[in-house]
Amino acid sequence: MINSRFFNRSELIGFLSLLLLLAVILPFFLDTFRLNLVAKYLTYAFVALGLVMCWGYGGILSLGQGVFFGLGGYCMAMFLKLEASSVANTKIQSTPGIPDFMDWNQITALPMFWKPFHSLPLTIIAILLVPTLLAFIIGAAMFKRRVGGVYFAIITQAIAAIATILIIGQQGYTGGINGMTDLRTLNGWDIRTDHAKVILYFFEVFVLFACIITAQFIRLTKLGRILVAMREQEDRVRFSGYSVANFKIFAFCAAAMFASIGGAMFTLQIGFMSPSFVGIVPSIEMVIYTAVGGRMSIFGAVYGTLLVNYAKTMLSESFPELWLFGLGGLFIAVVLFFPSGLSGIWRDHVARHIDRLIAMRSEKSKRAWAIKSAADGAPAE
Amino acid sequence: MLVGHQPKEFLLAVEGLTVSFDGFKAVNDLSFYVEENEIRVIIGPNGAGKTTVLDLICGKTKATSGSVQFRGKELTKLKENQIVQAGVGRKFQTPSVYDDLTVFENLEISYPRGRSVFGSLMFKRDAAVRERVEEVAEMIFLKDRLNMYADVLSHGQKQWLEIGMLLIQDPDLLMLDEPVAGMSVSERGKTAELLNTIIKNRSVLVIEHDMKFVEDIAHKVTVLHQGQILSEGTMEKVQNDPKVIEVYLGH
Amino acid sequence: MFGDYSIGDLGAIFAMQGFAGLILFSVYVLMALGLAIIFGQMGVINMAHGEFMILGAYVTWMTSSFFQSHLPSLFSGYFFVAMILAFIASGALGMLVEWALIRHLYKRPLDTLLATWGLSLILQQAYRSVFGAREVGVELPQWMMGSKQVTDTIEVPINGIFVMCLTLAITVVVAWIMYKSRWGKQVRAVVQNRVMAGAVGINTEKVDRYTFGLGCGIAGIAGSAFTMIGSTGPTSGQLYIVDTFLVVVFGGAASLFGTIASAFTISQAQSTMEFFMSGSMAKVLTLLTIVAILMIRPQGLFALKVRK
Amino acid sequence: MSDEKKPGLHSPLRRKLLMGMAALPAMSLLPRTSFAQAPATSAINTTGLAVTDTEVTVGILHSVTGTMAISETGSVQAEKLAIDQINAMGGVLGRKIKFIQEDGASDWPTFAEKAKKLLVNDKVAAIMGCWTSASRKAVLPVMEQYNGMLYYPTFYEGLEQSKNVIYTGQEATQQILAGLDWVSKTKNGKSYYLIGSDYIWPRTSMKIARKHIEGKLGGKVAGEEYFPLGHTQFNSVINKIKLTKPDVIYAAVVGGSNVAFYKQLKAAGIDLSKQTMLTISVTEDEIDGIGGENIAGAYACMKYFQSLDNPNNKEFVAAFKKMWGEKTVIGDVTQAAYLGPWLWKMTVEKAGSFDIDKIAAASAGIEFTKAPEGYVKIHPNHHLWSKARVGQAQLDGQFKVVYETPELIEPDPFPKGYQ
Repeated sequence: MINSRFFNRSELIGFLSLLLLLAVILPFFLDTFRLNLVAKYLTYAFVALGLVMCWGYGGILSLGQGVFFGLGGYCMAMFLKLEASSVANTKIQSTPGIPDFMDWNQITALPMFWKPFHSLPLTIIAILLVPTLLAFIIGAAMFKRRVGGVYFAIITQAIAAIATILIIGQQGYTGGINGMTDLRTLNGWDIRTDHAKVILYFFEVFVLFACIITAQFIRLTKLGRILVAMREQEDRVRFSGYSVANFKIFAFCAAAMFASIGGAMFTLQIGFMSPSFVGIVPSIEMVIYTAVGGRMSIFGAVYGTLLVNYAKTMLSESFPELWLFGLGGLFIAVVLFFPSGLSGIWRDHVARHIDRLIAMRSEKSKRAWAIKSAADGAPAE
Repeated sequence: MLVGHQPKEFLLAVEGLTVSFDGFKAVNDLSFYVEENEIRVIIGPNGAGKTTVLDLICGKTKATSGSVQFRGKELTKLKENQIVQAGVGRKFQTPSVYDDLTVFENLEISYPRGRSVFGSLMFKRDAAVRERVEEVAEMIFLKDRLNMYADVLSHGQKQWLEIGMLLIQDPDLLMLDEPVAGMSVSERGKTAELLNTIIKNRSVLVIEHDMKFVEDIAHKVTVLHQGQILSEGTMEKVQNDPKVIEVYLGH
Repeated sequence: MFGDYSIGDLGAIFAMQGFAGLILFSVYVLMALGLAIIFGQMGVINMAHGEFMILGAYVTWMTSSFFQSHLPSLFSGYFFVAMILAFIASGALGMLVEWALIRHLYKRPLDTLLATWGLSLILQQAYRSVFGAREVGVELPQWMMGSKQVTDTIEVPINGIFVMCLTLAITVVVAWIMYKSRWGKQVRAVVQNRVMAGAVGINTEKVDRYTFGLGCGIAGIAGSAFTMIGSTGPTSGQLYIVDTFLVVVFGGAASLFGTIASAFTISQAQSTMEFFMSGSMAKVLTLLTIVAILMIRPQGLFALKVRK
Repeated sequence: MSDEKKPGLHSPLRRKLLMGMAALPAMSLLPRTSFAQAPATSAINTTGLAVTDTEVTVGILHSVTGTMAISETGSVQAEKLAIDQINAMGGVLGRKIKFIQEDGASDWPTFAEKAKKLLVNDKVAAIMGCWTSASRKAVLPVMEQYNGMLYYPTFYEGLEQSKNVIYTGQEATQQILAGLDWVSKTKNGKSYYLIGSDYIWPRTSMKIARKHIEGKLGGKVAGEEYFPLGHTQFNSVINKIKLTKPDVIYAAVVGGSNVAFYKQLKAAGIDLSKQTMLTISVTEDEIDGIGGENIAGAYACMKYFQSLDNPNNKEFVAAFKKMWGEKTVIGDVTQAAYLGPWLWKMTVEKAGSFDIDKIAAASAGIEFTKAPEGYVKIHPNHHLWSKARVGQAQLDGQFKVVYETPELIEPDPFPKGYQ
C-alpha cells in the first residue's frame, strides 16, 4: 500500500543518515570552527526546505526567499542588538541605551517598531509571523490574479531588490549596509563562546529536523498531493473544486516561514545580519542549493545545501578565482544533465542497485529474507 | 444527492451569452437550455465556439455579456471552484490527469471533501473514501490499476480516469469535451457504455465530432456555427436541416 | 521646494528633467529591446543579458584602445566600428550559447533562468580574469563630449542626443526586422506554433539561433552605448538586469511597442521623482509602483487579450 | 591575467633587485635586529601563534572576487610588496613572513568566517585586511573575541576604536575638515552641494561635513543627495546642481557610480576647471576607470597621492611598479595598506614579542619615517597621525598636490561636536 508509512525506504535511509551525519558524525569529527560553518550552511537548508515545498511541489519559483530569510534574521538581530545596547554598554554614545548605528544617525529615541523586540516571546512570534504575513500579502495579490511562473519569479526578484535598497537606505533604523553587528548575548547567555556555538548547533539541528518532519507531514497529507497535482494540471485541480490560489498562498507562506526560521538561526550562529542576504544574488543561490539537492526531495535539499556550501568554502579557500566558474558550471550542469539533482542520482543509480541487491539476496535465501523485505516495503509496483 | 431534489424546469439556462476576444466574437448572443437528466450534444465545425461555450459555463473564460443560470444561481459571477462546488463538472479535451500521482490519488483528489487548505491538511483517507474510489475505479475499468502512476496509462485509460475523477465529484451537470477523440474502436464502445451508466440522475453536455457516437447518446443536439446556434433539436431533425447540411454535415 | 526658483528657472528645470528622463528612456529601451526579443518572443529568461551587454562594452574599450595606439587619425569615428564589432561579438556568443545551452531548455523556461544565471557567473569571472577586476574607462572622441546650449539655462549633453538617435535607429531596424521582414514573420510563426512552422518548411532551429543571436547582439550595442555614460567592470551587467526585466514585463512581454511605452513611463516617473526626493527613495518608489501595478495587471500594460 | 597571478617575485634577479631597493630605507631603520641572532620562539610567542624559529604567518584578507575586488586588488598588491620587502631584509625578529591569503568574496559573513579561520585554524600573528566598513564591522567581533590584530587600510567613517585593530587609513575628520577649510579659504566656498552613495561612510562623512560647513565655516549646504550603490543615472542631480549653482560640489560617490557621475557631469557641460569639485572618494584607482579627461580639474582630499614628491614615495612607486607592472596606479588606500605590514613589523620588534596583547600595548607611538606619505605615527587610539593633502586631478590620471597641512593631524574617531 502506498503512503501507508511516514517514510518510504529511500526517505528512511535519507533521514537516518542525515540524523547520523548531523547529530553524531559532524560534531564528533569537526572542530568548533568547522562545526560553526556547518551550522551556517544548515541555516540555508531551511530556505531550501521551503523551496522544495513551494517550488518543487507547488511549482512556484520564488527568487525572493532572501527577503524572508532576511526578515527572520533581522527580527532576531533586533532582539540581540537591543540586549547588546544596554545603557551600560553604550555609555560613550550621545544617547545611551539605543543601538550604536541609531546614535550615529542622530536618532535619539528607539523607534516604535523596535520596541516589541525587547521581549523574546514577541521576537519569536515576529520571526514566525512577519515574513509569513508578507508572503501572504504578496501571494494573495499575485496568485489570486493568476500571476505565476516566470512573472512571479521576476516580481519576487524585484521585491528582493526593493528590500535591499530600503534596508541600505534606512540605515538609522536598520544599520544600513553594515547590517547589525556585534550581537553578544541571548537573555544574558553569551552566544559567542565555543561552548555556546556547539549548543546552538544542536539546537539548530533539532529545529531543522522538526521542520523536515513538518514538511514531510504536509507532503503526505492530501494537501501535499494537491500541490503536486496543481503543478501538473492546474486547471484540472481548479475544476475539481479547489481554490488553486489558496493552496499556492499556503505553500509560499510555508516556504517564507521556513526561510525566516533559517534567517533567525543564521543570526544566532553568526552573530550578525546584513542586507547582503536579502538581495537577488543570495536568493538565487538558495534556489540552486535546492536544485542541486533535487527540487522534489526534502532530504535532497538539505544534502544539496551542505554540498554546495562545502564546495564553496573549499574552492574559495584554495582557488578563489575558480569558485565562480565552479558555481556557474554547477548551475548549468544541474539544469542540463541532472534536473532532479542529487535525489535523482540517488533514485536512478544508487537506489536501483540497492533494490537489485535486495532482490538478488532474497532470491538466494528466500525464506530468510521474505519477512524482512516485506517489512521494507519494496517498491510499490 | 439528487434524490428528493425539487425538479425545476431547466437545470441550465444560457441566455444572451457573448464573449469577444479583441473584437472577435467567439460566442455571439447565444441562448440554450438544458433540462434535468438530459444529454445534450454540441456539434459544429472547427472554430464554431464549442469549447468556448464550455469554458464560459465553467468560468474558465469570463463572458463579455449574458448570463448562465444553473439551478437559479448566476455562474458568471462565481469563481471556478465555486462553480464546481455548485455542481458543474468539466472534462477537458486533452486528458488532464496527474501523471505523478497514482490512479487512487487522482481519484481521491476529486473526492468532494476537504477542499479548503486546512480541510485538505486534515483530510483522512477513511473507509468511505476508499469505498467510493474503488467503486468508481470499477466503473471506469481501472480497478486493477489503482496503485499505478497515471503516466503509465494509455490514452484511452487516461480519458476514463478523468471521467472517473468527474464522477467522484458527483456533479449535476457534466460537461465533456470530445470524450472519445483518439480512442480505439473498442475503447469507444466501452466509453459509450460508461457514459450510459454515468448519465443516470444527471445532465450531460457533450462536445463530439463522432456522429455515430452522437447518434448513440444524444437526446438533443445543438449545432453551433460562428458562435451562434444554427439549429437545435433531435438528431434526426438536425441532420435534415438544410442549413446544417450546408455548413457542416455536407462536406 | 519651488520657492527658491524663478519662473524661468522652473521652465528650465522641467525642460532639463524631461531631457534627463528621455536619456534614461533611451537607455532603458536599448537594454530592453534585446531582452524583449529573447524573453518576449522566445520565452527564454536570459539572466546573462547584462553580461552580453558588458561584452559589448569591453569590445568598445578594446576598439578604442586599438584606434588610439594604431589609428589615431581615425579615432573620431571609432565608435561606429566599435558598435558593429560589439554587435558581432555579443551576437556570436549568443548563438554559441543558444546552441550549447538554450536549445535544450525551450520547454522549461524557469530552468533557462537558472542556467543563464550560471552562465552569467561564468562570464563575470571570465571578464575578471581577462580584463582585470578594475573598471575600464573608454575615452570618447572629442565631438561626443560637452553639451549644446539651447537657451541660457537649458543645455543638453551631446552624448545624450547621440544615445537617443541610436536608440531610435535601432528601434526602427528591430521593428522592421520583426514585423516587416520575411525573417521576422518566420520568428513569429515559430513562436506561435513551433511544430506547424517546422511542418511548413521553416528551419526552426536556425530561426531560434538567429533570434537569440539578434537579441544578444542588440545587448552588445547597448553595452557599447553605455560606455558613454556608465562604467565597465566585470559585474556592471548585474546592475541592469532587474530593471531591464521589469521594463519588459511591465510593457507586456510579447509587445515591442509595450516595451517602449513601459520604458518611457518608468524613466519619466523615476527621473521626475529623483528631483523631489533622494535617489534611493525614488528608485524604491518606482520599483514598488511597478510591482503594485503588475499585481493588479499581471499581463503588463499592453498585452493582447486572447483565449488561453 | 589577474594581477595577483603575476609570478614576478619568483625570478631571482628581480628578487635581488627588490632586496637592494627595499634595503635602502630599511637599513637605517633597524640594523641590529635584522642581523642579530633571532630570539627563541618560546620567549616571543607565548600564546601559540603560528610562529616557528624561521617563519611567522600572517593573513591577507581581501575580496578577490565579487564587486569589491575592483577596489581591494591594490591593497593586496601593496601588502604583498611590503611583506616581500620585509623578508628581503631579514624578516621580523629573524623570521620570514609567510602569508595565507583568503578571499572575502565581497561578502561580509565570509569575511567574518575567513577571519575566524585565520585566527583559530591558522593562528596567524596578524591580519592585513578588510576594505569596506561593512567587512570591518563583520570582522571586528571576531578579532576581539579571538584576540587577533587587524591592520585596516581604508579611510572610514570613524566612531570606532579597538584594541585589536590598527587603522592605517584616515578617520573621517582627518580627511574632511582640512579639505573643507582649504576649499572655503582658497575657493571662497560659501555654498556646498553634498552628493554621496547611500551607505554609512558617505552619510557619516556628509554629516561631519555639514556640521563643519554650517558651524565653523559659516557656509550653507545647498543640497544633499544619496544614490544607491551602483547607481548610474545622475542627470537629475546634475540639473539640480546647475540650478542651485553651488560654489563647491562635495562628493563621496563610490565604486562604479563614479564613472557615470563624472562622465555625465562632463557631458552636461559642467567644466570642473571652473566649477569647484572636491571629492573624498576618488583616488588614482578610480580615475583609471573614470578617465582623466572626464575628471581633470577636480580636487580630491586624501593623505596620499602617487605623485607625492619625496624620496620615500619615489622608491615605493618604483618598487610597486616593478612588482605589479608599469601600468598599475597607486591610490590612497593602497599606500595605507602598504603601511600595515611595516607598522606591524616595527611594533613586534619594539615589543620584542608576537603576542597580541604586547603588540596592542606597544603600538602607540610607533613611528614610520619611511612611509611613502612621508611620516606617520600611531596614536594611542590606534589610528595614525597623518597629514591631509589636496590634489587636483590631471588629464593623465594623476593628481597635482596643491595643498598639504603643515602639521600632522591628530586622529579623533569620536569627534566632539560632529556627532
